[in-house]
Amino acid sequence: MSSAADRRPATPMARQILEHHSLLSRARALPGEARFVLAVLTLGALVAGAGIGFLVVTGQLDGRWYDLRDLGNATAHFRGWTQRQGIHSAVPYLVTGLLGGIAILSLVGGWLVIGVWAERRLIAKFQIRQGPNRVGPFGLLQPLADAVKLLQKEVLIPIGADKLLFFLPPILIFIPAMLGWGPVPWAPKMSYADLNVGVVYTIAISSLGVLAVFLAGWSSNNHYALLGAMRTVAMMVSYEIPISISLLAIVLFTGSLQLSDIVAWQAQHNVWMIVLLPFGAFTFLFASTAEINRTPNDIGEAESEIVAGFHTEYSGMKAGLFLAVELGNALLVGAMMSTFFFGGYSLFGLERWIPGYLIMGAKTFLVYFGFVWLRATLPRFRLDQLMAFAWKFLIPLSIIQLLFVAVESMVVVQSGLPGIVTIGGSIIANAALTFVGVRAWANAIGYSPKEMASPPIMTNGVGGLRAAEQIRAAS
Amino acid sequence: MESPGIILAFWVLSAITVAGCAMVLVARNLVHALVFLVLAFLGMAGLFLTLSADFLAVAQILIYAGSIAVLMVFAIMLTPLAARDNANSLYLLPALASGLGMAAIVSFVALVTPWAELKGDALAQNDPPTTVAAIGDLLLGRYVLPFEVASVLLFFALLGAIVLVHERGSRESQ
Amino acid sequence: MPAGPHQLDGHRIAARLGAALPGVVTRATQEWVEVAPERVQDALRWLRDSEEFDAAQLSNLTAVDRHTHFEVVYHLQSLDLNQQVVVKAIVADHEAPSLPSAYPVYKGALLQEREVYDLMGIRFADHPDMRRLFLWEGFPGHPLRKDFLGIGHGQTSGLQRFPNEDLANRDRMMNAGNLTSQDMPREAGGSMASGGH
Amino acid sequence: MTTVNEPYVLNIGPQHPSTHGVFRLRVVMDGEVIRDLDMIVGYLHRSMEKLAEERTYTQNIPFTDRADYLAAMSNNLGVCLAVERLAGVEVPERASYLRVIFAELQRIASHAMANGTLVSDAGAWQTPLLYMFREREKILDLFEMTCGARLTTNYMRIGGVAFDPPPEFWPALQELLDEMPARIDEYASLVVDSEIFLARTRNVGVISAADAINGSLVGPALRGSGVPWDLRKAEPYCVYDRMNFEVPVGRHGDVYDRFMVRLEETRQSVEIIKQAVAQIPDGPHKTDIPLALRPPPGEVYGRVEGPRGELGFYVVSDGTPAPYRFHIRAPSLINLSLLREMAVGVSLPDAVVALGSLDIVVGDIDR
Repeated sequence: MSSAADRRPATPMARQILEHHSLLSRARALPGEARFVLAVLTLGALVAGAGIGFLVVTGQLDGRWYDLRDLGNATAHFRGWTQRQGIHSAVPYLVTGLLGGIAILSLVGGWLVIGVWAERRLIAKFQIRQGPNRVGPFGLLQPLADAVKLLQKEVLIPIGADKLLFFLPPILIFIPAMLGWGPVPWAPKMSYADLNVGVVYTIAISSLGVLAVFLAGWSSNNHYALLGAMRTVAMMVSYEIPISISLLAIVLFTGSLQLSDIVAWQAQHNVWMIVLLPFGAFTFLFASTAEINRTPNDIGEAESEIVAGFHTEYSGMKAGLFLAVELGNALLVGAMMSTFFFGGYSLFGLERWIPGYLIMGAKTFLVYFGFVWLRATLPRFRLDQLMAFAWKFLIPLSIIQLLFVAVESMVVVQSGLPGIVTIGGSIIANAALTFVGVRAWANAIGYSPKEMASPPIMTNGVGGLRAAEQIRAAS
Repeated sequence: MESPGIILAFWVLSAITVAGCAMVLVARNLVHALVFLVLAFLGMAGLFLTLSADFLAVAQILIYAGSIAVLMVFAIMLTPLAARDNANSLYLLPALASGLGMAAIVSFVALVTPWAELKGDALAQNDPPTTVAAIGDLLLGRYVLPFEVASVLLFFALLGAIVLVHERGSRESQ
Repeated sequence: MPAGPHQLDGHRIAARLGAALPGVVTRATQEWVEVAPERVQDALRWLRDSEEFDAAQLSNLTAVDRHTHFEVVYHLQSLDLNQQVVVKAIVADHEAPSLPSAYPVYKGALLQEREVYDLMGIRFADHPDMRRLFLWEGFPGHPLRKDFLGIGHGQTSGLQRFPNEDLANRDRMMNAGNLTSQDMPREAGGSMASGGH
Repeated sequence: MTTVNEPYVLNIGPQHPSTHGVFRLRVVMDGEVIRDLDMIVGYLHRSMEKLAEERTYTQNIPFTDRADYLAAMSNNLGVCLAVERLAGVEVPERASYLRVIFAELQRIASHAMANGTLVSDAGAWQTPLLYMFREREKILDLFEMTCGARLTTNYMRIGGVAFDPPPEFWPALQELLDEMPARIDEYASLVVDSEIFLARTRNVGVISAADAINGSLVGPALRGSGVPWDLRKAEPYCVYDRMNFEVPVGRHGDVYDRFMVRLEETRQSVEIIKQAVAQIPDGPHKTDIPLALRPPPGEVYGRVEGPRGELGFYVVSDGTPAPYRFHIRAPSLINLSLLREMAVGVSLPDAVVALGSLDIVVGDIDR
């Protein structure tokens, strides 16, 4: 893969940067006592892990308050304890509510920090760079340094801006980004608000961000911002439809709008929705990238065209909030994606031993990694291409898929046949739709990428217009 | 089981909604008016929540705060030569009169209608009420005809919009 | 020989051009053909459309200030025949020079003529967009003119004499291998030669 | 039912991510569609042509580095060839080969930059750019090895080149040449096979062959339109007549073709360098010329095929050590002649990509 020349830094400065934070060199630099302590700590951690693992496997933890595979246990025990103590029932509600709120905020905040770092490091790796590696070990403190930097920067307000509305959007856009985490099921009984209308709630919350984006673009009194806002609004409105339809297909299968039910259905049937509904998963992923303004659909803040789109005029922590929300939304979509399509906290029975939230977190980060990958690789669509893709391709095919699923779900629920037959049949039918139908539809609307790519003609001659015509005629 | 918190929330949300609506009337700036309208919509969604109509609340956010507001955004953006500020209204008095009339009618209906309230044991049994299924049953059962009529009406509105746009587009291309 | 490898003889072009458009050619040399300034467009159009010269592309357009007049130089080339034609037009009026634009013949003249206008001050008639290109509107003067920031006492800009150059000893000067940079006295106070170290 | 559209003015630049320098487009837009376009340049104008009239010919070589700072070698070569022809200076053969090697290395570096920024303009988040920078970096290392500078090399001299490459230059060059074809395939698989890139660049910024010739387009922009015009073939300078290479020409004249032409030219450049390395003779690397070179009165238009196309130097001598007139025919500037035709009537993203495909260098435009 990489030759020796690849690894050899070109200049002494590069060499210095590379070697500055090498883990090996740091370990070598440690004194003997520190190395001993480190070894003991590692050993202790291994032993403790093995002990906990034993307790979990033998089922001795089940239902205890310290059974941390599911924080719902702890809450239930706390509620029971307060009841026995005769404390008013409002207190545990308030306490658990507050704790949950703080948990979501800190979780999202922590993830943002990790997400910023991970995105920068990953993209650096994709781009054969080093990435941030100066602040803290492996550059881990870089996001904090960035946040501090943003906080102390001056917040500029353009003279022509609408002061009130210029102030609102960073806050307005932050609220739905936080609210969206409400119904995410982290483990069987572990979600902040397991709404019975969770799917609709998710869509509703995601549609609120549009308004903040529009206000940001409009109030900045800047053409770039306005263009970005209009693009984003048009795109979000278009892409909410395929998202809704693809989620509707899931709802038809599971028969519930509750996110925990959707996960439970996937766990119960041992099938992930991405296998059952590959086209739905693609639609959701693609439309989500449009909703959250990420490559290849980041036309709302297309850097090479409209500078930074709707948040061109924002500076300091306001811009920081926009960036944080963008990243938080990517993580939220990762969580939604893993809930809807990757079986949520379930992992084919392994959730018995591994805490659900760890599985969920791993899946979320995998999807997030996918977003980073896309961002590092793909160019950007044009607005009209994106709109055409939504209206001519995703929406019709989603509706066709919905018709398929309507029939399949009837069969699954009412035929009484074993699941392997009905669900297996559905998988085959949907896969056929995805791989045959998509191609047929693409042909029908006249899309043929292979014909578009054509290498240049190689010639040895020299000439002008006449030679050009000859070459074109000959090829 | 009306806890004081719910009652407090109800009044606060009502105040927000009413204030939002009033500001829509007062605001001289179209976009400001839009923001207050969205605030009123959100307050209304909150009211639905306090009344245990969670599906309705979510639908309110999805349709009104999400889609209708965006539609208005488009309307504002695409209005040619729309200045930032509203002009002085010529119809202040008629508008006030008709608005008060509407408010009177709505209040009258709300007061007179014999609401099918759940009380006592019935309320206790239906906790939490599953509104989604109930709404679905009602829409596709008892009220199927109005529902379908509304769908057809919306469908024709959609067709009409397409026809209008299409005609213009084809004329341009000729 | 300073002429390019595929550059056509000016006399030959002059003969043909003169035959086709009488009175256009005013002078011709080995390297270029000089045309009457008011008929530049005709000459260029004829050269572009002629079978023999097929000067399809305006390769370069620039101007030279000759103190009393301007020379506008057109380097035309035929891609198919792989040959180059050099056309010059003399603009006699040094104070308010003006010339027909080549833009109706060659679209490629658009920015080159603007550049010449900006730096030399030659106005091109029927140019669609005769504005300054590099300098801002209202910049005083046209900097590539020889009299821009004119040097007094009858001198002109341009290095007439290389500083520290031993004019008396021409042989030594042109003797290859004798002149390396070490030979040049560095400490010759503020000379231009030491500027390039 | 009519709608009144309000056109508005958008200032793209002078500082904008896709203008590649201090370059400003004043665009009248109707929604997303460009209705009129005016380019405003000169933010980097240093009046090199005036400065040149006060310097000797050798002192003028560093100016050309700064003109097109992404292709310093090619610019050096162009001015040296022009002045050599004017003064009748003979160049040793080894120097000619070295010039070919360095000019082609510069072409690879410059095309890497051009294609990378084009893909960035199309929205890729810098990845292709940085991949292409990897090889550019190695080429700049080679430059640094040879003449101590990476960007503004000032390497060519009238009568040869400044230095003979050090011994460690040749193995490093060989290593680069060996890995280069695989690297180019890597770019191709990263970018060319991407359907998004195809959708963004196909049938965008189309220029017909006739328009391209009439509009004085040169270089990859001209060849992308299908015209097989390459000065290395048409008017071989240095030792290009001994090299065996092909000229790529595009099929449609769109952005994609210009991109592909550059990519293929990179391959051909590698081939040329391989041949030059195989053929290079021993001998002196420069002829000594007087520092105060006095070419006989006369004029010359010397041109080379730079990475951006025909790079001309129109030099008028009056027999003094300084040129009487020193004009640089800048391909970046003249390629912009057709920008208005390309950009008016298309949407903003297309215009950005079309501008990127012309591969402008603001230093070259303004000089």
